[in-house]
Amino acid sequence: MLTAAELEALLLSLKISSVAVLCALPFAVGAAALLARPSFRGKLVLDGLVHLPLVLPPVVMGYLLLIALGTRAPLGGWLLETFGIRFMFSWTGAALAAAIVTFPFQVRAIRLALEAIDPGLSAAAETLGAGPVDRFFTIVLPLALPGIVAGAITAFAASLGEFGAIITFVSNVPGETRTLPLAIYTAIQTPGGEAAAARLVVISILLALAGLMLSEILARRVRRLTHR
Amino acid sequence: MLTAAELEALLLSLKISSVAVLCALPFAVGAAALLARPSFRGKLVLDGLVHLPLVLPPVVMGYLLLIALGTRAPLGGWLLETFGIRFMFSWTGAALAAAIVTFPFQVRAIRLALEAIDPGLSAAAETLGAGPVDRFFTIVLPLALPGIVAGAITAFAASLGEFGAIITFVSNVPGETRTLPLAIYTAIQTPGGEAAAARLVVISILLALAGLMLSEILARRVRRLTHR
Amino acid sequence: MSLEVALRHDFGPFGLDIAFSVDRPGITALFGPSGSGKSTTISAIAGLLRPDAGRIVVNGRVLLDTERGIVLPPRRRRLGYVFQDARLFPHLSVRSNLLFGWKRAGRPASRAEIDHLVELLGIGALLGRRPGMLSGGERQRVALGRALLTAPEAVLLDEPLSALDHARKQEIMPYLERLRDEARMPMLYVSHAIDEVTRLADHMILLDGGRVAAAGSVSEVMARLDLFPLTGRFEAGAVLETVVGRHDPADALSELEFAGGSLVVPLVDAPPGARIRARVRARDVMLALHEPRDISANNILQVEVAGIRLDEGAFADVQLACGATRLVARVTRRSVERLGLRPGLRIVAIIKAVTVDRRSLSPMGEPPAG
Amino acid sequence: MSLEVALRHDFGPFGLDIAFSVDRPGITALFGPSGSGKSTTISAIAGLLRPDAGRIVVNGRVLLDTERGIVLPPRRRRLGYVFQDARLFPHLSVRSNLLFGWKRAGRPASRAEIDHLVELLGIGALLGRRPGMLSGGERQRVALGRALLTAPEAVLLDEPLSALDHARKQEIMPYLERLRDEARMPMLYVSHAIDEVTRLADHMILLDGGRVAAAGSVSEVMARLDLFPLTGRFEAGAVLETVVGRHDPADALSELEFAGGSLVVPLVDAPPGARIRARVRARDVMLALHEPRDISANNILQVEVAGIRLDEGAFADVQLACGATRLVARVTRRSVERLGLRPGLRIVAIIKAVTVDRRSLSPMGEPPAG
Amino acid sequence: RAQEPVTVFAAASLTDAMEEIGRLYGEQTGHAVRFSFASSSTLARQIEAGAPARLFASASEQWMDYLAERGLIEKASRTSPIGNSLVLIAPADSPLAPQRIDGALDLAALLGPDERLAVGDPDHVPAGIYARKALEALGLWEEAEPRLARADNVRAALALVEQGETPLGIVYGTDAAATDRVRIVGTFPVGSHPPVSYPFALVAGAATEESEALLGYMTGEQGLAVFRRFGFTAD
Ligand SMILES: Nc1ncnc2c1ncn2[C@@H]1O[C@H](COP(=O)(O)OP(=O)(O)OP(=O)(O)O)[C@@H](O)[C@H]1O
Ligand SMILES: Nc1ncnc2c1ncn2[C@@H]1O[C@H](COP(=O)(O)OP(=O)(O)OP(=O)(O)O)[C@@H](O)[C@H]1O
Ligand SMILES: [Mg+2]
Ligand SMILES: [Mg+2]
Repeated sequence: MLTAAELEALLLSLKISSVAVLCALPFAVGAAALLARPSFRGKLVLDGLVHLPLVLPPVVMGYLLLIALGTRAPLGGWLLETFGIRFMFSWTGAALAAAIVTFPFQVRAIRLALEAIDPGLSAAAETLGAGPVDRFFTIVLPLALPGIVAGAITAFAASLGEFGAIITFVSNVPGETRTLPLAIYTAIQTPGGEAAAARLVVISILLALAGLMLSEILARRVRRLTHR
Repeated sequence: MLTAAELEALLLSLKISSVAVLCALPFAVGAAALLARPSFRGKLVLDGLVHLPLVLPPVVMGYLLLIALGTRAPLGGWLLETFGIRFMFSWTGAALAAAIVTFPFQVRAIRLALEAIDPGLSAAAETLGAGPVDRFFTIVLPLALPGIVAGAITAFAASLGEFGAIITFVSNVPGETRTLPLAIYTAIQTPGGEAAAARLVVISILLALAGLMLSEILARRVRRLTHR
Repeated sequence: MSLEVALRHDFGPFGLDIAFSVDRPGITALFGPSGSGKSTTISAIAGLLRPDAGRIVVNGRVLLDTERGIVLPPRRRRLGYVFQDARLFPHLSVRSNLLFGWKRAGRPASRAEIDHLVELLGIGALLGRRPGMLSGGERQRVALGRALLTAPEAVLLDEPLSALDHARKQEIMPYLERLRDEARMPMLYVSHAIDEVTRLADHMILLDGGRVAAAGSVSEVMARLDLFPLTGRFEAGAVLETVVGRHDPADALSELEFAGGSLVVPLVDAPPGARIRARVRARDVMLALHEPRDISANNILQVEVAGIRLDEGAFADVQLACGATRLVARVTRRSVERLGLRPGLRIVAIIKAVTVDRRSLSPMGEPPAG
Repeated sequence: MSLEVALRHDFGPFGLDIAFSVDRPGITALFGPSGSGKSTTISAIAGLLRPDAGRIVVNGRVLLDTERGIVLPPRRRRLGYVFQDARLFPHLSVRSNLLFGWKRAGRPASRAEIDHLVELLGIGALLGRRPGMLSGGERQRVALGRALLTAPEAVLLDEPLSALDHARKQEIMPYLERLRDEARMPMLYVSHAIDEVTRLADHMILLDGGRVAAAGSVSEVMARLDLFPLTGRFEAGAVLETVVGRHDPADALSELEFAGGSLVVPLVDAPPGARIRARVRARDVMLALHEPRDISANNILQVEVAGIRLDEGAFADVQLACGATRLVARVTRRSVERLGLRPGLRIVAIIKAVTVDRRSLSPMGEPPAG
Repeated sequence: RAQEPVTVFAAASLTDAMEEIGRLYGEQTGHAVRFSFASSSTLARQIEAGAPARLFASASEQWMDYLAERGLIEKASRTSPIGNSLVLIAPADSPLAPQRIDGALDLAALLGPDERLAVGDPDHVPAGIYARKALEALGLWEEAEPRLARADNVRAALALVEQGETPLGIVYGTDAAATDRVRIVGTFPVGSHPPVSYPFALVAGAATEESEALLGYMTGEQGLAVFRRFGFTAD
């Protein structure tokens, strides 16, 4: 049913999106927790930073990543030398790009969820002997779970469609960084590639529908788990 | 401070994003209102349709628009002949592309807000003589206002950064469809254009920060207006 | 002026099957223990719940007739509904909340009527505020006004006071009394607090397990010994319909006259001749075979034992005829034996004036025209 | 076993300035009208509010001393806090809620102690449920258990019953009584409901406008006529410390002995010799110059008028000495004149057995060791 | 009508040269020119969808053929006035010596163990397609293919080399000339790939006086001089 190349792109997309969302999650929770506080110095800057990927075109984000994390760039070079982490031309780089571009979606959803939690519960936990970190993990985070799941799902969907940042940062390497959108793009840019593109679009749509269904089920289960 | 071309791109971006968000708003509210209902036939299909622009790369969305609304296409031709509406190559087309691509952001936020409204208030309005449409506009909508504003702001921010769908659908015409992201792209395409691109990126970032500040203020005011 | 209700509804373990009618203005209480079906009944009347079968007619207008397939939506029923939790619209000012139903009413109240209601409810100073800035009692008063301004043909109140604390309750009671006295339509008042019922209602419908256990005037129902388990042991007692007699400003006491005698109570804020409902709780009535002397109690009534019901435990309820009026005394079984009480015996009932305090008294308004 | 509190805090129009100490296990009530500063006090003790100045010492451990700059965070204070709204964690089962503080306690309770508490509170059947599936009364019982399992050195309860309706309140009271009787630490119980206070507390601290208006044993404070405006007119009365005497199962009556006499009341569920606190409301006490005959009341006590306080309106409060015990009767001023009551006069007090019902009685537990 | 600017769709790689020509043309004739720069494929598809372009300057003969097959260009106006060279580049600070580009070129050795060769995506980017043809002709394709860093467009490939992310890249001569952060290591021999050509044509139905005049200007001496100045070949 699927050609080898299509299957490859599909699996790669799933892998990259999953990794992107899961790795970004802790940071998104942290950023959201900070932003949910009433007010602090630098809040606007953080808010701006978090939203940047939404405002800047993905291509620019990809370009900025290239400048910051290329192997010749100070940061990228340091990562490569110290930890042997290499983002360039690898699927991990694609995941990083996807994670950054979809970061705002996660933060927004989690922040809303955190702000909706009754602060009285945290005070109650404090009288029961729980310190700030303890409270965050045992009370705040579980109660925010539905929001976290919703944010992760949006981010996952957006990751599946991410194109500009990935192609600019890590190029379009079949089997390594050629996700579904890149495969579709490649097909469209080729004269006579419409049919191939259409097949890939259909695959994307089916994937998205499956994801949505899954997310509805997941969200319902999480809600049942945390409430009532 | 700004060159004429930069100013042009900036103003165009603002115009296109504003129009995109405002025109999509009623549809987003409608879609969100439908999706907030417990369950109905075709809910999944609608949900899928709404999320499509998130999952598919913007380039594909632009391409689909091009196929559907080009002046040679049946629908586009009909619109042109019957109403004289021409999206191709014009800023209205860019706004349409931006509106469609950022539609999911609006719907998600509004849907969350709608689902959070106490159904008892609607029942109370019903006993006071208000019909379904009446209730929607006098009770449900005002109470959802904070969510609607939040969704509109996210969509506005995302519109500012929209690139793939616009360049694919309505091309890159200065003064007509060359928004900030397209201007950045054009600058990057020019050898030695990095400096110009960097200026444009900075303009984008400042714009985003201004937007965020405005949105925080707006959100606070709306919240004060509707609650407590 | 009538409200006819017949309903049948099945909730699995709980089934509702009731029929009653109200054909007078003023407050009729729908009283009963928790889970007896009060809210279900009122929701069905309002149209928020669709019963399995039933018929509801207000002033000859059929709101529901499942047999004939008539089901009016809530907004066409022209009923005022006051919810336990007020349900004011948080985004609208008090003024806009009040006028919400008014704007949508078929025959809206005039400006003067609005002003009168606002004054009656004492919410004039709140008009510009948001509901979030009101106290619980203020909220309920606004909710009441909002429902009344729809020019309803009947008003439904589902425990409008039960979410309020004691002080707030006391604060809102007088407004309900004033409304009741001015109302030109039936008000169905759901409550499981007997003091609210006896203070506010003329008539009551007693629900139990989804059935109507009794219906009639509050005094009748409250004096029925067999209903004590439902009307509440400790609070139960007789409700006397009285007329204000002489005031004694020096001692700050008033005399309330009723068919068969009179009652001295702390000064009542009503002119002589005013009709007042007085609740005399069974636990506050002491019995003696002869008139005692030099006793602090101000009320010593000649009564005849009309009936005795031995309750479980130490208790016995003694029904007393005081002329045409019925009283109830709750005493120990030991006393019944010791005094040799039996139906027909003529004895005296001793009632302290201080036990008939303001909470037990409520004005009754004009006698119904019929 | 001690809790010393001295607090000063300024809220603009409202200022708190209090000092008190509790040096006994069992329940001490913090009683006062709405806005008198009860919640502010308890929040400051728990550490959820930081007062302008103050010193709080529990068992010699300084929790707060603004002068010396000591401010322990709430989690290090080792106090159990029961909130008015329970505040159970909705995502955790009842079991996990209970064990939340236990896991974090310095010297946690043993399994056996946990089981005992679970049984005491009657929440064994609920352990697997989520808080969302509990009734209001069940929630408060779980919240109570949760606070107690932190092995606190004192327990703070901020109106734990005020959000519950009457039936739920009655349901939870016995659990609080049992806890009080087993408690080995002071429990500070905030309430503005006098019946809760008299039923549960041995001692009370009366707050008014941010100041301590009175402090002492409940019987003392409740019998003080000058405090009636604060303790509540209608519900005020004396609280008698009694010992259960003879039971009469046939008549379902019991005798309660106190210093100066005895009281017949409906059968008490406690063995002879058990200590019981009985509230005799002033409004339920009738006075007579001579002992009446053939009267239904079971209690006729020889008393001496100790004081008379003419209240506003029709009322007068008469303090009575019955041996070493004080009683209060609320009568009309007219009766005071009519009977010629004056301090020193020897008269009789007549009290119906049925007025001292179960709601007015509560076990007192062991006499304090001191 | 006269003031209505002529709209030109031009491949993104022609951006700076085209803008200069447009400026000169405007100065000399008073007629404004309006450009839209994007990838040749995007522009071709937009023309197919009815975009009101008058003149199409493509970087790819393939996409011009695509339009020609559909009768969307004035076939008679089609011309390929300028060309470009294909060069192998390295970052400016690369120690690499100039290479002769022929079948003996040891790409693997030049790239090192795990570095890549930056090119426009050979699947669709014109510069990449030329690079593929050249590598195939030289017998280097098999070896090079798994080592490619396929960029979205030739400028992105250039950026990879500029950044030093790849030690080598294949771009047009014009791109290499425009930046001093890369060095030309060698030029692909003319015979190794089809000539790099930029087909220009009037869009079907746009054979008006103004657009013909603009095309004439572009392909005339003045236009070609500008292209040459930006490094294009024109004879
Ligand atoms: N939606 C429902 N589904 C199933 N059972 C219901 C539903 N609503 C009410 N019931 C049941 O119907 C019975 C009557 O409920 P209702 O709310 O009418 O009682 P009520 O008299 O208003 O009690 P309360 O004084 O506690 O408000 C209860 O046993 C309740 O559990
Ligand atoms: N955060 C605050 N800011 C300003 N004033 C406050 C604040 N919290 C409480 N107050 C005021 O302090 C006074 C005492 O409040 P507190 O809540 O301690 O009273 P309370 O005795 O618990 O009353 P209640 O019985 O109504 O709970 C009130 O007048 C209240 O308005
Ligand atoms: Mg109910
Ligand atoms: Mg309080």
